[in-house]
Amino acid sequence: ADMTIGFSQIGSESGWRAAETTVSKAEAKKRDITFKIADAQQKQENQIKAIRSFVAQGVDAIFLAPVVATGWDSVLKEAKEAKIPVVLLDRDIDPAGKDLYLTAVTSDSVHEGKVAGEWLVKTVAGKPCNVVELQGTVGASVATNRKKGFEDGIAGASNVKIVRSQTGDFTRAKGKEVMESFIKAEGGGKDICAVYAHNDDMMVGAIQAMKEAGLKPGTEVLTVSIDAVPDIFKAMAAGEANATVELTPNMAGPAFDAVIAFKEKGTVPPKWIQTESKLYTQADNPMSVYEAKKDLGY
Amino acid sequence: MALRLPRIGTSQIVALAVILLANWVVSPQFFDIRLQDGRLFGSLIDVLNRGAPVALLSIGMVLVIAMRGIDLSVGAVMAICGAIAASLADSHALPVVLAAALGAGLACGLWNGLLVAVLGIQPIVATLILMVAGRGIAQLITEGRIVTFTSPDLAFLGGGSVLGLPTPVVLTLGMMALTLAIVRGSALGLMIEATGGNPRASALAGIGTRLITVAVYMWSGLCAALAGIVASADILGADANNAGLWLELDAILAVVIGGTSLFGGRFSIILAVVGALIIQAMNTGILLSGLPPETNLVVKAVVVLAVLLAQSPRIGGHLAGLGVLFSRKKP
Amino acid sequence: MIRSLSRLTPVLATLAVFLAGFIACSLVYPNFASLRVVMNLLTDNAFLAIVAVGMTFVIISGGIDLSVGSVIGFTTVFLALAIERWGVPPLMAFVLILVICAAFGAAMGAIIQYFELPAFIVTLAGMFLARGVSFLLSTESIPITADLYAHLSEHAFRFEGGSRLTVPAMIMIAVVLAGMVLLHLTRFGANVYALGGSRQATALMGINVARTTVLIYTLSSVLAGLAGIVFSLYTSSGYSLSAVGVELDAIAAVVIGGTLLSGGYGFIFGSFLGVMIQGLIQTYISFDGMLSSWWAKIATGLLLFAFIAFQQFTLHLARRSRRAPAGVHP
Amino acid sequence: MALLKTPSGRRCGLLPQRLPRASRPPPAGSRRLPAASEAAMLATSPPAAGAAPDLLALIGFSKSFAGFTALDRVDFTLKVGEIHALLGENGAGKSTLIKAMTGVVARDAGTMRLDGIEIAPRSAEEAVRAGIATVYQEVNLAPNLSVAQNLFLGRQPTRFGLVREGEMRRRARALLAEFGLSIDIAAPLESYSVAIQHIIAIARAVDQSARVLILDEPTASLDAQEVEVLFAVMRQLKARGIGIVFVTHFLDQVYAICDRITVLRNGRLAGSAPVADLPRLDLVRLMLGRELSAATGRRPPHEARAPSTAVAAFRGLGKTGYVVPFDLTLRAGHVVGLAGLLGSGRTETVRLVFGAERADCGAAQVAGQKASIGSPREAMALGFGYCPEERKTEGIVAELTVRENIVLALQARRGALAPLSRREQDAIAAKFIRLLDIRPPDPERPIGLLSGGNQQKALLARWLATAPQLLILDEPTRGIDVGAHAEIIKLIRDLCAEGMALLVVSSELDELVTYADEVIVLRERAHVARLTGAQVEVPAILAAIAEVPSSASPPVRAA
Ligand SMILES: Nc1ncnc2c1ncn2[C@@H]1O[C@H](COP(=O)(O)OP(=O)(O)OP(=O)(O)O)[C@@H](O)[C@H]1O
Ligand SMILES: Nc1ncnc2c1ncn2[C@@H]1O[C@H](COP(=O)(O)OP(=O)(O)OP(=O)(O)O)[C@@H](O)[C@H]1O
Ligand SMILES: [Mg+2]
Ligand SMILES: [Mg+2]
Repeated sequence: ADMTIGFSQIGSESGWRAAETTVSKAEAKKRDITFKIADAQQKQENQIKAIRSFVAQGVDAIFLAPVVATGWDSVLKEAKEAKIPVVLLDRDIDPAGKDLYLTAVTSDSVHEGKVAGEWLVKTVAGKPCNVVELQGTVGASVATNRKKGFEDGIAGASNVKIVRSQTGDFTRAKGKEVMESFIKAEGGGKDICAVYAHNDDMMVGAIQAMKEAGLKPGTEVLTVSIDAVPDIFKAMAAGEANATVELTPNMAGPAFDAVIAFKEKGTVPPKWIQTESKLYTQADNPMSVYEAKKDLGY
Repeated sequence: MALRLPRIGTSQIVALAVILLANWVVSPQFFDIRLQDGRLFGSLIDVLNRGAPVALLSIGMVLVIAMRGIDLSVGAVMAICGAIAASLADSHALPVVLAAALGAGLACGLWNGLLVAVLGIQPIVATLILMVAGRGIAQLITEGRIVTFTSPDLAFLGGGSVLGLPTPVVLTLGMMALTLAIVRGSALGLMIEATGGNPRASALAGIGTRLITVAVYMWSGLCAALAGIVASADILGADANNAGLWLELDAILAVVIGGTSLFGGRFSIILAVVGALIIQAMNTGILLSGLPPETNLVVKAVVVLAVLLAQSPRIGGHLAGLGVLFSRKKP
Repeated sequence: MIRSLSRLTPVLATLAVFLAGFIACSLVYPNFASLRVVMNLLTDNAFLAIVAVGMTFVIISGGIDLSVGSVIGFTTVFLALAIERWGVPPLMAFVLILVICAAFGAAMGAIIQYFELPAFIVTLAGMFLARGVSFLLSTESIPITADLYAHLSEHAFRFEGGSRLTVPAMIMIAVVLAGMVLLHLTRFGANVYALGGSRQATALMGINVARTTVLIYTLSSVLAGLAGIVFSLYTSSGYSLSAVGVELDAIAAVVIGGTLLSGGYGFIFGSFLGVMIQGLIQTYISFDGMLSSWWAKIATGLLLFAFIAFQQFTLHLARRSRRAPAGVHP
Repeated sequence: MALLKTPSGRRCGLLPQRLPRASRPPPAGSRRLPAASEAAMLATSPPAAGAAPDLLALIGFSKSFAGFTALDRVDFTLKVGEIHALLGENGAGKSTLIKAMTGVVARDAGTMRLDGIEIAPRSAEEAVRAGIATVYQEVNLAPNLSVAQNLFLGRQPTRFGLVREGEMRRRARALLAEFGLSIDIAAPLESYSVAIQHIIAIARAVDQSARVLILDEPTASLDAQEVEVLFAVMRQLKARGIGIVFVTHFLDQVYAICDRITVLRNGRLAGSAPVADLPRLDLVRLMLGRELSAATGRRPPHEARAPSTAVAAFRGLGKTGYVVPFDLTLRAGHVVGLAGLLGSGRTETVRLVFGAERADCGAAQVAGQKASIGSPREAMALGFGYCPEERKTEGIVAELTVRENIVLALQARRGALAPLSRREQDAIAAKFIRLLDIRPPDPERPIGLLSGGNQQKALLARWLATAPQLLILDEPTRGIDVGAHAEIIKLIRDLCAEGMALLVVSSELDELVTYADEVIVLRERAHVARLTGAQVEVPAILAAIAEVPSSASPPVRAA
């Protein structure tokens, strides 16, 4: 299709984000779309600026991966006034703005957390289990939601209990540092039954910390995390990680299709195109998933 | 800034001790240390080990600040050098990897130094350029991914141990000793303090202020490179997006807690490192405390203020000694 | 007279650099040279420019204020909670937050003054504190639905082609003008410059240095609070992570605008231009849009370098051409 | 018309020669009486000391700094309409007493009454409000503000809260006109020399003074004409009943204007008496606690000296807009003096010679070899040394110790990689502290804590320590006390005898002629006359300075 689409991307804070960018570009290329990406470096104001400038440039559609749920009304109104359809990727915005965008291609991060929690409850099968939680960045909506979802997931099981919860800022280094102190604080880690991390990167760091402390992640300590980045599959293949919930980096593909259909045929897509939150465990042949994913730009 | 008699650093040491004691209160096993696989293991060791990157940065930063400069780019330089090290680690021998990463750090420092000393750009903006662009360069190297490696040689620099101490701690001590030897063993220390104290007078006294400025920024780049290598080695991969993020502020904080004025002049490398340990001890304490993460920053703010107030000339009685008689004029 | 004019040179150089940059961008992208882009520059950077005005006072006085970004974040969260949850009328909430910010700034100024501590660290602690308190208030982003907000964000002077001079932009322009008056035309402003020139001399001249210092940080925090109000208008919401790192942007803008970080020299208008130059760089990059996120960062750095190098060069030329022939001293 | 740094007569009782000055009426009497008789005359003239009531009374002022006693139970009284000299050697505690009076330094003990009412100002601000205006020793103005702002900072005329810029400038011009100064008052203060900055500081204080005016070494960088103007103003204030405390190292000035003298020695009150009761020799003895060695005599006749080898020779050295190209030859064992008005280009000349400013034309020969001097480092490598005029901004590194300040240049010449051992540093510092009598003799004290005169001595030591072939001194005796003054002049002679070449800028012409073999006179940034041998006499120098300038307005300022 001969069109220009602007994408206000949050930033490049993680491997998953990089993969989303790479995959989106590839998907755009497949469809012959001129794809402009503005990296907001985690700042809402930059995203607003980027959207304004896309409007000023007169693009055909705008993709937005909102860094935060609120505060988009006025800028999206501007886009609407300029008759440019907006598609949300990856995260939803505040309900008040429903009529301001065409559709949202997102996963449900509360659901992701819930899948992880349910897996843990099922796996420990009634045995008492002390969980330590590595949260994402304080205040990030994904972190809040994944925490909430996980708590929902374990709500029914009184044997599963979160004993410690700190932020690891979604990074490997902080994940490792925080896990180190969890191990110290929980009697050398003997009392820890499972680790739940809001993303795989923190889990990879935590696995290292456990190994260095002489613990055996994957067997002595269960792990469950979210995102399904290639490195966690390597760890699963090595028996050091147990489960991850996939967040697909291909949000742009369905979004492109929706926009093209809308522009060319006037088809109004559903308000929410939900992506799958697939659970992977050691039983899912992790090495082959790793091979499949490793070149996606994570 | 008022002139004072030379500082001895008691207040910093006391602050560190108090924070360590507070950690012990929130976490009774804080001082427990055990030997495991020939490596010391315990919260106290964690403080040293996790404090290593900021301590390394502060060793370079203290010299830059003593020269009336500031280096905002260290975090980005860490990311660049860590990325280089990680991407070369599996295909090249360790010396090559180190040479490339450290060389990149020196080059970054050279760029900063030239902007400051030759083009005369104010240090904060001059280094801001690399702070912004540098992270981009690091991401360019890793293409935004986390580049992992398996080379045990490089991994040793992060996770290994020498005589029971984690390698990062040993590297930091080594860098500190080397820097001290160079700076205090030669007249460079005096020249840096003189230039920071009064650049015009120092230039007229025949000190090659430009050359020293460039050298000092390069040293800061080198320290940042080493910190970057350590950080990469630690997580067996280079996370160009997050490595060293905001660490420049921690390094500056460490230097200032260490008693060096942001207006240049007298400096202490050892106290800057103590400053870095104070910050890390506080961070570790927060992690051990089990408080919800929302409170982290409030606790941090309170502790930083308390440490500073303890150092204030008004409160640290004996340090107050001399009043405000003469002060240095700013340029 | 020539000597006094020469103090304006850095600002003139910055202005020249900005205009040159704008023209260059317009040559590359035909859509660039539009009123819309100019108005967007004003609106999008309104909160930054407001903070930069306060920061200019602080930096000219020889200090620095790292807390402003967090104060903005705190302000948005406070406003959202006050208006949405506690039912405070918006205007009342504005007054309340400005008073809180004033107290916060005054406290920082007092600590800096009475305990003789470096501003950098005191305001860094302030930065932690303000951000930390906003986390404690709420880690979620809260939409503000009050009518006033909807009304204010609708309200704007509209021009041809859909460009608008919005309320945030108008507030910003007013703040810049008021800042210029306060800094350049009042006793307080002269005291601020004097403090930056020599703190000790200012004290010896019989100026109440303590009061001036406290006022400066109060002003900076109040303006940060105002910027927070503008930011909340801009996004109609409150969020504890908003405006992270804005302090660095503001400092950079002030310094690019020709103010010396060591104090004593600088102009509000220069800082305004500094903000606009940064905005211009970002607009350019998003117009380009083909840069991957890392190339965008590298390009931002290089453009920043190009602007500063060009500014340095212009200043150099200006100084050279002003040098009088031998024997005729200006 | 030109303002002149006229010869002093300031110290040796020589008659000050006046130069024609169109815009200002010649002061009454073209001759001044010799100091002693003048003092006698003053003593008999009103107001009679003792008759007037006490204006300011200090009792038992003490102050110590970290164990060092700077003031020890000092009493001091100032009467209404009195000009009171506060004298003492460098480091005697004069400035400290003043700062204790105005609350800038918190005193350890002592009470203070103004008009019989006890006051205790805790800051300069409170002192000013109580009616005490002060000019501190180091120029304490904001260098970045305009002259006008500096004059009126904190008390600018305002309307609706806005500073009335025009009104302020008008008043500033009027105020400075009283001091014979007509400069661009919108320009930043730092674009003017210390001398002008000092006048501005004085003008500010005079304009503020309600009851008491304190002047700490106001005349150190002023020339005779300006001193005269200042004295006229002081007399007016005195007539209005204002009490003035006056600190100086120029004894002639004391006898010319003061009513009473208080002498401090080592932080103690050494004595206080009406001028008439304290003849010069007694005064010096009171200050030093000993006799003054007769060092200031005339040097041996010029003819006796054979021309020696040129250490350095400059041909056509100059820089556009800075100094007109000049020739200059400096010989071993010779002293070349530079004389001229304020702003005549003396400092500029020596900065070019030292490479502190890069010349854009001309050639240099050092020790017979062609040399290029593009920076102080290169100049030092060639064996040059330069002790700058502006001690605070270009000389001392305030927070470094005396020892570190002294070894700085020597260390820089050796290079960073050849550090002086601590032992060597201690030896050098000890040697010069002894040689120049730097007080307190503590090498480990931050130099910023020393008194002004002692800082100057330490700077001299910095360059002497490098044993240069050519030493450039810009106003080496500024702010130095009588005793040390003699020592420094003796030192210059000794250095010269040892074969060092010297280039000295000095505003004190009769001091200059005691050691200079050759004097170059500058005017409007050009070298206009060269006096050698028997021509090196004050009248001849004055004549050369006074030669009616070719262009209408002199640099920097016009009267
Ligand atoms: N803040 C301070 N800390 C320590 N010592 C000080 C301080 N201020 C002054 N002194 C010491 O007090 C003594 C008196 O100094 P002061 O400046 O009063 O001398 P002075 O009589 O004014 O000398 P000069 O004629 O050289 O100006 C000096 O020895 C000085 O070193
Ligand atoms: N380009 C300039 N712009 C502003 N001010 C200047 C400039 N050049 C010189 N001045 C000021 O004018 C002053 C007088 O000039 P100069 O140094 O040539 O005089 P001088 O003959 O050395 O007299 P003195 O040292 O007795 O003041 C300088 O000290 C400096 O402060
Ligand atoms: Mg004195
Ligand atoms: Mg001079």
